[in-house]
Amino acid sequence: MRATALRNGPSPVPARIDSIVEVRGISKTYGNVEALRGIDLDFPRGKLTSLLGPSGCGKTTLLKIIAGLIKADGGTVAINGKRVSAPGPERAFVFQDFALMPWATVLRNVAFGLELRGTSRAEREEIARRYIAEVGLAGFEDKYPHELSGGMRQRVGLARALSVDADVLLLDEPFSAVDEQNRRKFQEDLIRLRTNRNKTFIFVTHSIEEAVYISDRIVLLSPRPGRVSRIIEPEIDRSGDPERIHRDRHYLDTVDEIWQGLKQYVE
Amino acid sequence: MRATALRNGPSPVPARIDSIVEVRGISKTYGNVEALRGIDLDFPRGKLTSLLGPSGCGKTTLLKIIAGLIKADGGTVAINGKRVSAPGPERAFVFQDFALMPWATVLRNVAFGLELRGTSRAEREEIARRYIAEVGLAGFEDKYPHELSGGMRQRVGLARALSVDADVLLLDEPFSAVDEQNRRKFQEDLIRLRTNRNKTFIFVTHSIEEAVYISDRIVLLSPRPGRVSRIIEPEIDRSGDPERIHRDRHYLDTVDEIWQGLKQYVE
Amino acid sequence: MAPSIRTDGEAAGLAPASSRGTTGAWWEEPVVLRLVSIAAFAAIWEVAGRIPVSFAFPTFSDTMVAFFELLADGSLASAYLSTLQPLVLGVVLSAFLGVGLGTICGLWRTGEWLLIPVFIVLQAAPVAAFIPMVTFVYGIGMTAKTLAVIILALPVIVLNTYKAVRNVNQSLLVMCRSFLGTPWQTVAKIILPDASPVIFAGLRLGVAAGFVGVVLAELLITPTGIGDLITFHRSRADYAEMYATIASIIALSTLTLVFLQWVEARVFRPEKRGA
Amino acid sequence: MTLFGYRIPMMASLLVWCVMWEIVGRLNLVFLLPPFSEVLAAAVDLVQTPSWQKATVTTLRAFAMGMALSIVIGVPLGILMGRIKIADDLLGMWVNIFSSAPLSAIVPVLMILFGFGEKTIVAAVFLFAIWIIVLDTRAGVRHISPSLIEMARSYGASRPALYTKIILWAALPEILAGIRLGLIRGVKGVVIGQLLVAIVGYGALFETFSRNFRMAEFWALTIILFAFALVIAELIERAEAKVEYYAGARQ
Amino acid sequence: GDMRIAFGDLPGIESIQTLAAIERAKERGVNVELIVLNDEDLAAQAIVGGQADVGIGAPYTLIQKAGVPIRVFAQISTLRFFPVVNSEFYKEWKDLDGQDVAVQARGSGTEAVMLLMAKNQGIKLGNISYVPGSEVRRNALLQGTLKASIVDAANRRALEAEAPGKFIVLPVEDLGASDEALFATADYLKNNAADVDILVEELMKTAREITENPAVAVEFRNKYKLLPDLGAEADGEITEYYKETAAAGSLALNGGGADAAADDFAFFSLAGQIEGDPASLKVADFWDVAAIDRAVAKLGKK
Ligand SMILES: Nc1ncnc2c1ncn2[C@@H]1O[C@H](COP(=O)(O)OP(=O)(O)OP(=O)(O)O)[C@@H](O)[C@H]1O
Ligand SMILES: Nc1ncnc2c1ncn2[C@@H]1O[C@H](COP(=O)(O)OP(=O)(O)OP(=O)(O)O)[C@@H](O)[C@H]1O
Ligand SMILES: [Mg+2]
Ligand SMILES: [Mg+2]
Repeated sequence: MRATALRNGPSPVPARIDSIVEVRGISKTYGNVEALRGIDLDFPRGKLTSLLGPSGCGKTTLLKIIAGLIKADGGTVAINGKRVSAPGPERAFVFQDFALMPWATVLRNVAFGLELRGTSRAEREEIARRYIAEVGLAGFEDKYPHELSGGMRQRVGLARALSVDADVLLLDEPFSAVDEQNRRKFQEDLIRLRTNRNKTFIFVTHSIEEAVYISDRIVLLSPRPGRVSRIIEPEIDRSGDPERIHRDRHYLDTVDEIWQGLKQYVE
Repeated sequence: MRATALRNGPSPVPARIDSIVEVRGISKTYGNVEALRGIDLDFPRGKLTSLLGPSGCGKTTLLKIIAGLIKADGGTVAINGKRVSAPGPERAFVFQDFALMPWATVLRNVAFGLELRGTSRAEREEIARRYIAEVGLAGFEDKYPHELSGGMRQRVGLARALSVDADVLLLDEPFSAVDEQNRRKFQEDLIRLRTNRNKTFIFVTHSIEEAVYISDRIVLLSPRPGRVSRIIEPEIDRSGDPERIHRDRHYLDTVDEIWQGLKQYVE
Repeated sequence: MAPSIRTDGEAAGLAPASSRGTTGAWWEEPVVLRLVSIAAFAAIWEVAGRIPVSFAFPTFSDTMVAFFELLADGSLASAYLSTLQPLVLGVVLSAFLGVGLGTICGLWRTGEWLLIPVFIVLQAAPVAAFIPMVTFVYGIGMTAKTLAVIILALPVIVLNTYKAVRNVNQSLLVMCRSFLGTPWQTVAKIILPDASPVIFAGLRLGVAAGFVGVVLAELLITPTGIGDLITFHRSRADYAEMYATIASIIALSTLTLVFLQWVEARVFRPEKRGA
Repeated sequence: MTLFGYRIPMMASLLVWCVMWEIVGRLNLVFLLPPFSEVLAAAVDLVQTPSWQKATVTTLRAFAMGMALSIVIGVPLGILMGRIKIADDLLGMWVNIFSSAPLSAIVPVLMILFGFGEKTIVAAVFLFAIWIIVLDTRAGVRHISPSLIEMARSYGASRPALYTKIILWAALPEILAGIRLGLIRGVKGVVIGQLLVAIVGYGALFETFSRNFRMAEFWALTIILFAFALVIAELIERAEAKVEYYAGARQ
Repeated sequence: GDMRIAFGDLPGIESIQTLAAIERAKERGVNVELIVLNDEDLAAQAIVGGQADVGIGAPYTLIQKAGVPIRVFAQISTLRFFPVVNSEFYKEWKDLDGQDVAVQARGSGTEAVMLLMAKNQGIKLGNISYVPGSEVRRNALLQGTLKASIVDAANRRALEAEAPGKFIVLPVEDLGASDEALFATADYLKNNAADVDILVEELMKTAREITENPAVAVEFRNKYKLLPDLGAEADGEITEYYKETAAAGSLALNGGGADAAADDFAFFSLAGQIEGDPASLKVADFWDVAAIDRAVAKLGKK
């Protein structure tokens, strides 16, 4: 009867699905806080995977380990089959607090990843303009971050991540500082964006609805120490009008089910 | 076919419903920003009314005028038929940023309204303890605000507002600084609280779902200058399990309809 | 304890004139209020001088007359020529040295550990007691006075720069790393731009401290410029001239600081950086 | 800084500097710098002399009176400026000017107004210390979250209750920071006052020691004074940390 | 009664005589409060402003300029200063033409001596810097940061001891002008004659005792615990200093008076610190000799 595929335990045989990111036995302890314990996960290419779990369960930690921004205590991360332990060009991060340089224009902020790689000014600005337009900010190239709303700032962060043409986009609660109504709009845009480009998204969120609404795959983490407690693949048809999704039976069932599971951890 | 009652234009004949708060012709201009223009509204006793509208449309301003914290440029506010223009004991405010005194314990914070009224220490602490328990914070009386999570802090704010036993509770985006999962729990608690006590709630929110989920009545404000653009009364049965509401057809229809109307204002 | 280092004068910025709405009574206009405030000050001074509080306390009007006379006969100009040399030299040296040292201490833990406490001590301690000693080593010339300026200006600049570099926005650092920034790129493209408003504020405080240093040097080492004008007129019992000189150095330092603050507000637009 | 896995407190590096001082002193490189050990010995002797004790009493008394005055006047003034716009507009300019002006230039003027005794020194301490206290208090009052004040108003707080139950407490961290900075400036004020006008207390000792090349005593006195300034700043900082602990929720 | 005495500089070994006299005046019931100020000007200003009663210095300029009547009422000592030059650079007065020198303070006796000598030698000095404290100038000379300056006897001896042959003391004609004198407002002198008399008598007595036997200076120091912060090593210096001073006769045995005033007029007008022809200046405008007359009458003239 249930339309979602639920799996427990070890990840599936790698050969079966094409995984771009493979996480094996990752664990991490901060001082005496064990944040993650033995995480094994595969992230399929071209899909959007959400990490969901109660506050403090290690979602950000896991995402940053994948990004190479935090060293794990044990375990490995492989991208396209190659082990990595530092940031690399095949991954790009979108930050919860946007991490925009307040002294730089939108254009320079978006082009910053390319600037660091030494791309020539003309070229990088051309690329940046393209992505600025793609996230719907055409005309705002010469504005400064403080002149933008939260939602627009996060679009700048997204454009910056897109402009370096990484295969994997890592997003840490990108909408948490964006107001409700803008957030909803942004989610719709993200769904569209993902179907149009063959990028892999790894997405951290607190919102069950959001996760179910936009994800191909949801990884539920258990509270400290973070372990994979369940993997859910909401089989929702996202091809049509994104607004229909909110009334989809499978959507509602999945949201409910996850909520029942997480409710116990809420204070 | 539609199960919601939609009304436009002037408020209904006052005699028909028992209005505890009556707002007549309120307008407010800040410098050269016209925030509100000619607001006429009635808030029925014992109901939860939400104010919903795009950012900057004057929701907070209206709520604070009702609270007596801001003077209107024109128009009147009457509570229980009596004109008011300053804060009074029949209204209590719950703040978006909680407005807790960081140097005081939970107990003193909750008892603060009574402390200002000169209630004796023993008595006010007894009352405060009762409400602390009611919002689910029993055992946290001697903690300081910074030792609590956002959701818990807002519960303290709510307990403080309840403890002065006001008829009308005014809540300005009380959940915006509370994380998703806690927020959801909190909404359920609020629905329960409202059915158990005969309080009138006026609630400002950005979230359409939240408004539809918990409100008896939703007032939609148009963007600057804020005017009443529509009043919606979602006829949703909240008697049973609150989780059922999320799948209620009427609920989903109302959310969609409001979203279609507000979408145009989102950047 | 490192990142919590607070420096003297962090709140001592001259508050920028707040912008307000267009409407408002005349007495709400900041310019009017400022003039009223100045007039009140001058009036109190004038009255106190006329009572008189002391024979050595001239009236405001006498002081102003004396000021213009000093200006006209060129003695004020030549005094400032002499006073400003060590000040400018000292401040410029402190600026380069201070920003350099502060940046190093902010980036390099051992440097921080070794140097920052020294500057904290220097900043908190009453180094005025120390200035006469400078004379023993460096005599009474430019060197000694420049050194006095540096002793006072350097700690503020170092500590502000250090604080700015240490407290640089962490998420920007992480961002730069995630986009494969090299350490040099991180310093040049993130740390220094992000720290620059606080560094500049530190330089402004350094200039204020430099003025204190040069005044102390004039009064405690040898009076050559404005210190000489002060002592000369005091020995001649020309108190109006003495007061005019004192007022002029305070006014000059205030104007310099206001100007620097204006530059700061223009260049760094502090109200908009919070973004 | 960590060394072999142990955290070494930052101020410990001052010990390294003391050792270097000792070495330089022993090598007799700079005649102004006797070995640190000699300075310490001199400090021990110094504190037993009646003239040091007298100077300390004189200096401390002037300092305490000046500080008490600047706190008693500065904090209410800061609150006034933080709350009342017209007071802020009228006084703000002067507070700003005096907080960063080279006040040493005014010190000789104080004498004319206050005579030579303790009063001038007290006035110097006051003049050095008060402005930062006013500025920080004002900043503290300004930074109080408006919702905290609205909260008090909405629960019917009277004006005195608003000030005593909310404003004073909410601004307390900044007030304490202002007092701490004020204390440091006050120490500078007392020394400058004693050096520039009336040569009494520590000023007299400094002059005597430096003019007569009693370097060990000079440095001993310097160290005592520096230590005093740092210790009181540290004590206030402790109090601040405590207050900030309660204010931890200030986002 | 009460008497507030303002010193214009930190007391040093040259102040033993005055300090001893003050202690003895205290013993005789004058309640003296010592105020030590940073500058001679401040001391003079304090007298004019009424913040102190008796000042020490030679405030001729101020007496002429200030509207308040101030009178010198007793000389303590006459000027004994020694222009010193670094022998590497200068040998005699002529070499100082156009060169920079450092003196105590603007309007001080040291400046007057230098200006007077320059005038007598027909040279013009370059920049004059003001460096308070003979000890400071001595040290700056030793360090080489000053090449020409003027110091008191004690520091001249120190220079000779620490760097024999390095410095040359330039010849100075006998000046006889006041180095330090006591002054007060005319009103004060009139209203507090008894206290003033005691002070003047004690001053004369100490001057006479020290001139007779310079060793008593150290005895004074020990008896009254004067200058405790200088340590025991200062005793030798004190003895030497007063031996020389006594030999030179620069302590005023009779409190100065009209003769001293005439010398001062000549000196300070030559030095450009008072205006007008010395001959036409009236002693009564600057001096009040009543107290010394009474003291000399009581103690006898020496
Ligand atoms: N730098 C650090 N030092 C010490 N502990 C840390 C650090 N970063 C995270 N932690 C702890 O590790 C645990 C996991 O943190 P993490 O930020 O990954 O959780 P999260 O799931 O992202 O939480 P949230 O939902 O609140 O963002 C938390 O208990 C946190 O307190
Ligand atoms: N104190 C003020 N001074 C000047 N303008 C103000 C002030 N307060 C609010 N405004 C302006 O009035 C308008 C209405 O503000 P208000 O805060 O009531 O809106 P809101 O609907 O609560 O917005 P939000 O959804 O962002 O909370 C906004 O355009 C705002 O910029
Ligand atoms: Mg996180
Ligand atoms: Mg609002």
